[in-house]
Amino acid sequence: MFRNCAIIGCGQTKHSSRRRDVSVAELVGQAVDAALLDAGITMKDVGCVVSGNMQGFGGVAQPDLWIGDWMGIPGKPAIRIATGGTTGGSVGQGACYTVASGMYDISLGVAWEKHSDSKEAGATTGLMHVGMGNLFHALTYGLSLKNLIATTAVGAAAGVAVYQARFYMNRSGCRQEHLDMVAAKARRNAAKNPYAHLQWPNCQPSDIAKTELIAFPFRYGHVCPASDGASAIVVAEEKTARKLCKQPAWFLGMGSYSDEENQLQSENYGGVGVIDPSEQMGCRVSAQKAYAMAGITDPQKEIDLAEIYQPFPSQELIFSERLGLFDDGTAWRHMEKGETDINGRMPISVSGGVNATNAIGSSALQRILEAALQVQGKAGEHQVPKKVRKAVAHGWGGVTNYITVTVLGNSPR
Amino acid sequence: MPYLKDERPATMMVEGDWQVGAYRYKAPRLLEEFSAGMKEKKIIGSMCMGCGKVITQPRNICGRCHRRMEGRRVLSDWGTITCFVTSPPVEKGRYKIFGMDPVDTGTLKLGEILIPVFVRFDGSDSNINCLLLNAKPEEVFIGMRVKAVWAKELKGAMSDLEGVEPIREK
Amino acid sequence: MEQKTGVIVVNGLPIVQAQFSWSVGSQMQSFLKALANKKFLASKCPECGYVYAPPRNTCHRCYKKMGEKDLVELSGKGVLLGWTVAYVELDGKGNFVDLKKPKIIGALRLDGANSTIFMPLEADARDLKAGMKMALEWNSETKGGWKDINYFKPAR
Amino acid sequence: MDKRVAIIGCAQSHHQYDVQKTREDLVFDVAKEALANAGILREELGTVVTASTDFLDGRTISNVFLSMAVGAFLKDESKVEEDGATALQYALMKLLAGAYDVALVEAHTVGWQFNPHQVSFYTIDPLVDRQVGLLNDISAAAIQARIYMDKYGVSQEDLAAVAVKNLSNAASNPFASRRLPDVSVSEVLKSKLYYEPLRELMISPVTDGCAVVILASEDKVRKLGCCCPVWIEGVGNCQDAYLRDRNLLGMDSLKKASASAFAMAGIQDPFNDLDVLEISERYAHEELMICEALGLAREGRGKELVNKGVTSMCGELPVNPSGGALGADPICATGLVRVVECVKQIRGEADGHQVGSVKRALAHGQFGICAQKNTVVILGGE
Repeated sequence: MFRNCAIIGCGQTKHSSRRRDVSVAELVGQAVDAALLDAGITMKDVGCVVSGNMQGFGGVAQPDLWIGDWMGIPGKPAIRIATGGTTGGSVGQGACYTVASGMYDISLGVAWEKHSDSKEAGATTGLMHVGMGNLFHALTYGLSLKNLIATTAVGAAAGVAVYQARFYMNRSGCRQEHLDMVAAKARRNAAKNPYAHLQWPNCQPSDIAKTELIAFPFRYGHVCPASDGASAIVVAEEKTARKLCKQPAWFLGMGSYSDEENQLQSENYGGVGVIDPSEQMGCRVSAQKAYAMAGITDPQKEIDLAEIYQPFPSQELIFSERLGLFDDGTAWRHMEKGETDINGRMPISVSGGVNATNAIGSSALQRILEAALQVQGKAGEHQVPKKVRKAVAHGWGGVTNYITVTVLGNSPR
Repeated sequence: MPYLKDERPATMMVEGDWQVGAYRYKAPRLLEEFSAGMKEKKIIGSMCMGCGKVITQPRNICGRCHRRMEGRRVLSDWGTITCFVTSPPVEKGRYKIFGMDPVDTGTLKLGEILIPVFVRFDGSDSNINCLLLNAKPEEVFIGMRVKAVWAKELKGAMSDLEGVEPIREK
Repeated sequence: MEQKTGVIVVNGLPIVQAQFSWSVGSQMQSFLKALANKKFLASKCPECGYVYAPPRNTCHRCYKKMGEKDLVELSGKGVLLGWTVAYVELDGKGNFVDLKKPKIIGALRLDGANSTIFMPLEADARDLKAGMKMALEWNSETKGGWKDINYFKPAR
Repeated sequence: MDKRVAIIGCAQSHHQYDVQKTREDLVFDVAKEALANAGILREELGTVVTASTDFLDGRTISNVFLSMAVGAFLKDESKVEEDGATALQYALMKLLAGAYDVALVEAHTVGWQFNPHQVSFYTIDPLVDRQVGLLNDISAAAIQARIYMDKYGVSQEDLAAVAVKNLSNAASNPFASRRLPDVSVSEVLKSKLYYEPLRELMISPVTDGCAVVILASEDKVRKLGCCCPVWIEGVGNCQDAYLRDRNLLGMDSLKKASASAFAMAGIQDPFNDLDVLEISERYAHEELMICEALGLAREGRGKELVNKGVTSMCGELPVNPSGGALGADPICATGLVRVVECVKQIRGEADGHQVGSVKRALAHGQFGICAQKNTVVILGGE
């Protein structure tokens, strides 16, 4: 890349299911404030603002036009990036590109979601709206209601993830109890992260196993919540970063590749050529690109920590393999041995991850932010004991076909 | 850690809506072809003349080759299960769609166990999501051979393909 | 096999709509509640003195925070900056509907405020002039919500 | 800029309302054409940036089912919810950062799906203006027009003259949607009144359309041996405060955006340094305000440019020879269509509306109510 840039400030809000105390604009303002404070700069120093969320969930189109005032946008260049679940990841990378291009010296990346603004639980209409056109189309050609329920409602919140989990379990030999373990780990870790949503100190797999079954293999205890929250990062070029920050988290590599739709549907209810939604070719390619940029040849040895976008526990296992952290089909064995725990060999999602806190638009930015905190050694109670030299942050979205992979390090390339 | 303990009591709310249902869309005639094929118990897929992939329901564009999928193929109505999910017994209020409860409308029976499956019909490179019928949850496995179950009265609609059932030796 | 060309139109189901309820935050809550007492609140930036009507918690110029203590009350009188006579309006479903009686939408700057508000006007459009004094007309019953403000009319 | 980036290929659809194509086909055809225009295959692409919005497209994650159509299978892909010109800027930044060397920028809007003016209502402050329920982009623009006209003594006829110029220019542009060769000022003033003083022909028509531009870094341009690259000499982008706290009389954000673009391109005197301008004027009065903000005329004197014919097709400095946004306005694509038109002018390929030899052109894109966000792109020939 042209010039080095680094994260010098991180800010996030407390996440919970209903942040009724603030309007969405004020929520965003809180995260931005915290990030500026952390970076030790004022709004005047910021050159460019990159922001994003999922507009259908909050019911405001192009919210940056209105909320811009709370992000310090007036009179500044601004870009709004929205790519579904990966929005946050794309925003983080966008903030990096604006600085790396040489156009601006300090950029602010902001992402947020306020699910509770929607009257439906989890903003259902906004979510279903992804395939609404397809659905209306299929209904005119006699899609039976029973089949519709089979395809959409059985999975409910789980959607395609339940099939994806099934594919993964079939090819790797992972069992339902391993999903319980991952979910319990996420809740446990979240208890150490004051900003996280679903906190459950000392949660054990047996606690998760007691929750009701949604559709095998998923239980209610496996599912991510719908949170309100915002996060923001400050990205600066090399000289500024060194001046302002003792230990910046340097951007080493980035990739965000899109695969063919993985969710059985393409535009206008067509089919797709992906048999196995747990294949995730996009993630492999993104990781390749990001590692090549970062000069990483053996991710298993060189990566110290991963923040994975895992709304469902199976995805932590799938994507840790796809990011090259474990061999194909072995992630659950390593997890079983405790290697992905907070004090393990390859700590994964020590913040609790998306499984514990899911403000969709901001979730992927939070992965970058949490990885940066670990690299900077500022994570507090959930800081991993070992030194973090290189960390990878992952984002996942679209109809399970968009991936962002960002590699951060404690020294520039 | 600013703004961590700064939570204040809930404030009031103002309301608004978004008329999602007022949108309209344009679609190609592919699904029309597909459902018309159902009348003759044919499952139609589209084929890319570049890479030879056959996809059903037919789609318009092959992303791999970046070209239109101009070929058409009729697939076998036998196939293989590539993935399945078993639901817990159906309860009231569990699967609400557009505010309607399918148990009340008679679409689903109380206590029924649904087994949605991914089926790869022979000759295609894609899955179709449908229900597995006439089978017990414990006997399903990935790789199971199944055949299509057609409605008694074919209407030329997507509902003509009611689901799939295991192929049993007589 | 015959391939069909052309497109078909897929209409949405009119019953489907997304509904929202936005939390207003504390500054806006004070504003809405004060409407019940026929008070129009604003907030003044402690740094640059910019006055926001309705109030809010962040200044867009100097990025300072404002709180309860920065609330100020305005008189409800203001100056007309510009206006338009609406002959159509949107029906919420994307159609423009012709109005039988045209509406006037005014951009006003309340006395003591720096921001602009956009409110309905009751006046003869031919009499309107930029810079004219306007006054708020409250609804007969005020409950603490946007409906409390009926319209603005030329001040005598 | 240390590195240089050029536009090596571009294409646009025939913009019209209710185009008989699906959204997927619309995008696919234009992307295919642009790749052919650049003379490269999809495999050469490094990154893809698309521009559309969920509310306009009627789908959450509006780009998700289009990734295949635009050619982004296993490519770096992201969507900006902005005008196409801003998407171009984002792609440019990715190239300047050295992460990729070829980028495809796509922007589209299918206005037929849902009234974009209704969508503009959904963009306003939900706690205040949406509750009052009066504003949308046209009514806000009408108030702005009124303030502008009152302050500078601009008449309805002056606005109509802008519409006449652009709509008759559009008649010679086969891609435009509202093409009225012999329209007169009185006809414009007789068209349906929406929000006084804005009438139907002073408001951009709702259009379905798509535009695609392909960018390449300098090394790649040489390697590919492109015959007529058009270089991006400068870009600027700026967003203003929300409507309530903005100076409606001037376009402050455009002034800032153009200042940074001019500085980047080394332009001191835009009137003499530029050969043609393509701007996104959603309403007739905006063309006057934009010309003033760009420094082509003193404040309030924009009408003279039109009345004296300076900005006409064969004037000293043609503005919108393609008809501009009044000719066709596929919201997200409008800014990118302006870029495409500039490229055509520089290449000398603008059939019917070529303005003579063009060395340097300016394309402008806007987004939000009353042009809240502005992007300026300066393009130059070899």
